[in-house]
Amino acid sequence: MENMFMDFISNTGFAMADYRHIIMIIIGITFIYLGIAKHYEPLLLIPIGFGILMGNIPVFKGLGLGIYEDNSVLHYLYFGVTSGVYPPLIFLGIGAMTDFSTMLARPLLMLLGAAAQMGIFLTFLGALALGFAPNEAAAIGIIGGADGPTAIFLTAKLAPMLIGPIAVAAYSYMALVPVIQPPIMRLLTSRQERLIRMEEPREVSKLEKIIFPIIGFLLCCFLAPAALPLLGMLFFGNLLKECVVAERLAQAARTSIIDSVTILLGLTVGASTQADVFLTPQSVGIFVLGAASFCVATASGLLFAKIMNMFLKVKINPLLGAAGVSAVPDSARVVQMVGQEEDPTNFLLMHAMAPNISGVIGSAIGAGVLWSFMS
Amino acid sequence: MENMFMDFISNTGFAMADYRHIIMIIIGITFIYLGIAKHYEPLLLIPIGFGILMGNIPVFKGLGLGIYEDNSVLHYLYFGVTSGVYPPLIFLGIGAMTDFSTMLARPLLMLLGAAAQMGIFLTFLGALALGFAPNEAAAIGIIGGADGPTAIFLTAKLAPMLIGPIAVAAYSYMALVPVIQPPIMRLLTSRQERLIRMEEPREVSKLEKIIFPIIGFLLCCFLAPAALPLLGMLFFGNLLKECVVAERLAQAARTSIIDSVTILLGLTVGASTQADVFLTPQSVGIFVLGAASFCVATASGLLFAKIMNMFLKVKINPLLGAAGVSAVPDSARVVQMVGQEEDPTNFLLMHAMAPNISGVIGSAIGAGVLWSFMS
Amino acid sequence: MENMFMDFISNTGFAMADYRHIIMIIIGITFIYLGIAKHYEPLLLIPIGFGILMGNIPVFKGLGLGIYEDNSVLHYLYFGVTSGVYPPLIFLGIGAMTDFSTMLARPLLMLLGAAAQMGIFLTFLGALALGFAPNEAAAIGIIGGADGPTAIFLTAKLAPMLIGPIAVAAYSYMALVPVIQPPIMRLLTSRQERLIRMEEPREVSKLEKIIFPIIGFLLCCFLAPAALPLLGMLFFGNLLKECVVAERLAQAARTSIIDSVTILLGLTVGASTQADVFLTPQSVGIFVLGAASFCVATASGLLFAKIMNMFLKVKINPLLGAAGVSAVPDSARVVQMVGQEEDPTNFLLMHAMAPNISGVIGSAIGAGVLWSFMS
Amino acid sequence: MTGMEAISAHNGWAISAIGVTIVFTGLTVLSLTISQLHKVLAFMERKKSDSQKRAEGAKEIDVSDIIIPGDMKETAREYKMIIDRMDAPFSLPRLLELSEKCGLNRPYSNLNDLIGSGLIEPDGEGYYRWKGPDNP
Amino acid sequence: MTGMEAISAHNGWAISAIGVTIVFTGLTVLSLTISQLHKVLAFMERKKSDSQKRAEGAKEIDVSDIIIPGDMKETAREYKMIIDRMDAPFSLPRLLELSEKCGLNRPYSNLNDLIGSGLIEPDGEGYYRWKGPDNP
Amino acid sequence: MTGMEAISAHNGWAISAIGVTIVFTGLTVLSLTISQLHKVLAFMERKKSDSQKRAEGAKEIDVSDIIIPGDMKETAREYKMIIDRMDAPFSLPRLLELSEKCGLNRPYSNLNDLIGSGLIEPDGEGYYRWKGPDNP
Ligand code: NA
Ligand code: NA
Ligand code: NA
Repeated sequence: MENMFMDFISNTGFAMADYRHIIMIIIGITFIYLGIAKHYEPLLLIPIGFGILMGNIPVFKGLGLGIYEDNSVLHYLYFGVTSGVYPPLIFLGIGAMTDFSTMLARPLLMLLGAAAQMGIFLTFLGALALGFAPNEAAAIGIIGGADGPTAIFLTAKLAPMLIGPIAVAAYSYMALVPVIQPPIMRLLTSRQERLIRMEEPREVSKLEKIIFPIIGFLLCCFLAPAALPLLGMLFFGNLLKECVVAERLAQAARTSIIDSVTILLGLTVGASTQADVFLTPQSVGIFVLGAASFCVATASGLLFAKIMNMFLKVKINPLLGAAGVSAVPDSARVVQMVGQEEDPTNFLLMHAMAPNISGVIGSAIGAGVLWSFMS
Repeated sequence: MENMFMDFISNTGFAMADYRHIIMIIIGITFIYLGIAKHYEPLLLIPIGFGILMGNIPVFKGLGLGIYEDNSVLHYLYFGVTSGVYPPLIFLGIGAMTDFSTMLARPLLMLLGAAAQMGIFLTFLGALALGFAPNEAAAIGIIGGADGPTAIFLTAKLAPMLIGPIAVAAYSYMALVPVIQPPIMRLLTSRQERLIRMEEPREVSKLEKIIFPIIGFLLCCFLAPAALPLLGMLFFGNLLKECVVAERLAQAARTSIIDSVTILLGLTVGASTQADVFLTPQSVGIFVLGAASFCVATASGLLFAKIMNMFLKVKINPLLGAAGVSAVPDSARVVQMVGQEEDPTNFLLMHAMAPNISGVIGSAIGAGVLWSFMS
Repeated sequence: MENMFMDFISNTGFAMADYRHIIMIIIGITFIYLGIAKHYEPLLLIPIGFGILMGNIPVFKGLGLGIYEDNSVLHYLYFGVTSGVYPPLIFLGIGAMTDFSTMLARPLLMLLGAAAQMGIFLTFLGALALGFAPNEAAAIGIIGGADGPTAIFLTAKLAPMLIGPIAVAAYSYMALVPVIQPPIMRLLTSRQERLIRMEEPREVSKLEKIIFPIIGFLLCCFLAPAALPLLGMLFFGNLLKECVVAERLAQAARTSIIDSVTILLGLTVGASTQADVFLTPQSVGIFVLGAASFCVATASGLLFAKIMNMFLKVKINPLLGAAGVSAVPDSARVVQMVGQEEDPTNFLLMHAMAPNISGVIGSAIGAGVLWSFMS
Repeated sequence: MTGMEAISAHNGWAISAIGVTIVFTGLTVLSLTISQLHKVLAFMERKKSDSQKRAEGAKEIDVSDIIIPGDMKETAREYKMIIDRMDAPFSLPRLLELSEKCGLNRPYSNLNDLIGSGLIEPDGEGYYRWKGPDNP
Repeated sequence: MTGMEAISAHNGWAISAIGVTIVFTGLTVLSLTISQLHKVLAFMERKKSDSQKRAEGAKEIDVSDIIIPGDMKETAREYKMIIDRMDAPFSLPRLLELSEKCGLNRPYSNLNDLIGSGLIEPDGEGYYRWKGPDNP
Repeated sequence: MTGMEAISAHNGWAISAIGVTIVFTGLTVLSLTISQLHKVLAFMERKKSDSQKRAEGAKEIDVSDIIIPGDMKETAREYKMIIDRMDAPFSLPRLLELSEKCGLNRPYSNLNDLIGSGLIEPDGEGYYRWKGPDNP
């Protein structure tokens, strides 16, 4: 009996934990703290943070507890991540929640959402240069898309072992958008530019809003078929929302479906950061590249807006370019905030939603392109 | 780089599309149009329509985009169809929404729901005569049941490759019930008959409503065990609804469960109509037989009601027979409409729900019988 | 044709049923009756009861109807039980519904929840003594934990063939808590003891409630890592609830997720009681041991409370010990009821929630320990 | 193979005949059972209330009592517990929200009952007060 | 392999160039399409209403009619059926609850419309009455 | 094999003893931790508010502020945006519906707060008006 007792003791977390578990648990608690106390993307940081705790309780192998063991509960739930099913379901819900009106009213602003995706490809090049394999480099590049589900989807398809670090990097930086973007925005724009006011957008008719998801889907997916799972669901959710007659389906998509999937995705992505696969030199590279890609993406959006202004009669406020990175809706809020620092009566939020949402479409297309080249 | 670019271009939908994709996309848009503009079964036509679009974006093989590729997101979601899991879950929700009171008050009207199932078996014979294999003929026959989940369930079990055409045919005709049924109804009934008024149904006690799903389940499934997955869930859902003490489960069944499954089922069934498996001579046969079966089913219900009237002292309005095809609740509404054409103060809707719902039970039994003979 | 007809008849339930099906159907109806008419755990007894009916319709093998046939709908839904996924999801919802305040206010009462788990281990010994294999004995022991999801989870991992009888035994006795516990409570306590009043608990701050699930999770799972799937989800759900900023996720966990899973778990656990695996001498043993374990657990809680009183200045009401078995919230209500028999102005319910909930944690730890020894 | 030949070869006639028969049998038997069910229930009800009248005098028993979950008293007790934690007078939407959070069943309907029965009363200024006994 | 060498070896430049091009092409084409869409719709609308004016005289047609599900009449009919089963005057929360149970769409919004259009009126004591025709 | 023999053979005694020990240890440690937790929190709170008092004078800080999501201002701004798109005076159920559609958090509770704080006021005829500043 004494033997069995010592055996049991040696299998507890207290006996098996080493410094790496402690580090990861501190990271997990930090995520939870940022989500709760700072309101940084709480719906994602809290599940991911708790998932990090669950994935880093030191457990013995063989019983089926760890997320990488075949018959564990976490493994079954993680299947929605590795199979790529969760991200499209989240896009379905996002589609059913998103109002594309502002974008439809000023389609020109969509180009800012395209420009900010430069971050993806420059990071991809940077990752290649740092010695990452092409599939890994593509997955790392997508961090610059500033769009969690897209990043997880592409990584699941191209480099499943990196899901943990890439998701954590992507969500960390998305949460830190209010910290990362403002200095770049102030640096690259003049006070005059930041003071530019945008015109009231025109009224968008119901019919336009119904037709848009169909046309948008066909155009984008004819051009980049590999964006089908993400954009198909996004536009389908939006059609459900706008057509009114399927309101109960839209309601399901934007409540029970997206909330349930968010819980499971956050938790398992967090748990996939088991210390031994997360605390590697690779992860350091991923975090450095991720930070760079957010900066590049922000700068690209801003600069492209300034270039557009050279050709436009009615100038646009270049701050809107920063919203092109997606990170919906945080980067749009940052635009609003930085704009109001100069002129408290200047409301940019609504206008910033246009590049913000087109940035989502842009990074899904970018992910599709990278995926089709890597397969 | 030029090579890669040409390569990419040749893999876009623009380069790969042929006339068949265009046809299917037009069909998909038509479904969406009918659902939104005409309110024909919008909760089903819109997801199926968009699914047709998603399934007919021309994609290259190998990446895992098409619904028939093993590791695609659509394939995983489609598993609920091929495994037969979605239709029973929809029946669970239908059970939790349906009030069987009118049927319990006038059980005689259930026979009309039986009569209308003749359409199933005559179509089965017709399909055999046209040269379809027996399992395919059975799946085609069930179109005459006018019940989407039942048709999809049986087809998934007997002839999975026909799910696309059969589901599209079934839902098309269900959507067109207001167009198909009225002429037949006017042709086969006299003005006198259409003017018949039904008695107020008796009050049904709570206890009866609670006991009914249990007795109904045991009787039907002892007689036709293969109807178990569908009828079990239907009656279970109804028990949850009627027993009051499990209201929160009934609520889940009739909202989040049925709505989520409807989205996934509609989308994947639509996507299963990939041009190469859908645009075949077989599909033409299926559509012709499907139309015939709806007409036969309607006529059978009407004529059986007239036969019943020969033996009844208090006559029933034979229009009610047309509601026996199921297509809940559209065919009941059609009965109401045609009845009110003759006498605007004659309310048949409530009475028509009895054959309407018993038609659902009838076609599930019919599906069970066909399934057990084909296996 | 005559042959086919006779064939069909011989495959109906009427021809295939024997006395065992009848017994099981009566048991199923009894469960439904107890749930509806007596309000004993209706959310579980009704699905399990109807599941018993569904599992005991006599069906022919080969078509894929029975829950133990590979391709049946019930089998697919049952996978959530055998894989162990459903119970943690239910714990997620319970966590998102439970207010740990009373427990945080009087942590001393948690020891009662520990004491009542003696039932688990004494039953385990009893089952070994009756000749059950160790893994079966462990699964039987957990009935004494009076916690449905925990019992189903452990049984799925250790002795999957016993899921039916063990779940039915566990839920039967949980439903019968208002019948089983009061005599034992009256026997083991004096009138003086039952009259003891508890102090108002102190106010618990929001911050405590947020920190508790994190600390609780780390402590319990470091000590008994095998409790991770259950306790991880329980505490995670509670964190979602308490942190406020993730309210919509907590809402999903406590409505659509838990309700959907409860339906599927109840139904399939019920259906797993197919007569041939349920009506065995083993099951008799399981029921006898289960009853014993509930009595032992109740007695242990009561007696431990009396022992604690020897050392405490401010005495606690020993009736609270009976709430330690879990069976949330029925056993806490029983405490309230028995207490009020002596003094109608004595409100014990809130205080009884503390041992009640800690009993859930206690049995999850116990399950973890047994699991890690049996693997 | 097509036409009548195909139908015969695959037992089409037999299958259809049996199918139609089974569907009709099923719904007919169900129809008959239902048509007798309420008579049986009414008979049992009568018998039960007869025997109870004899046993308990004139006290009437309503079956629906068995089925309706929780009586008003239980409901009142649950809501009183929540109301106690709110300021008085309290706001109805907040009570609804809290009762939903506490997982109480069908808060809309129950609150309506409580208001209908006078246990909760409006204070005339958009807020409400508990008017029932302190320990319902 | 690292640096420029690694990028070239894995076609990094080409992939990035194509990727950026495709993203820009996609959003530009979409942007152009959208900017033309409402003009096309407005044109069609004008043409349609012109031809209809010629056909039906001055009668105006509102496109939104095609899209909004069910007209008020259908809604009124459905709610009337439920109200008929309740006592008069009835309570609004209970009506909401019942209409949700019956699976009616968007009860809040619809009831609001009904009240707005005067079909349902408050009786001044917290309850409501049906004021519309008996068979809407 | 049955009886004591079976128990011994399968290490029953040892497993049970360890099991009971672990369960007790777990809940005891948890119980101790909890009982200290609020003391630690109170101590930290005191220390923090002391240092802040010294730094900022008498200005009081409430921890709960850190936890409650969004302040009233943010809420007011969001609802104002919706109200601006409605007719004035507006109907409360419709506002609720719209705010739910826009995905705002806990509309019931928030609206209640807004009414409570006087930002939204009834117009006396069943409708409501915005009474707050134009740019909250
Ligand atoms: Na982006
Ligand atoms: Na039918
Ligand atoms: Na327990």
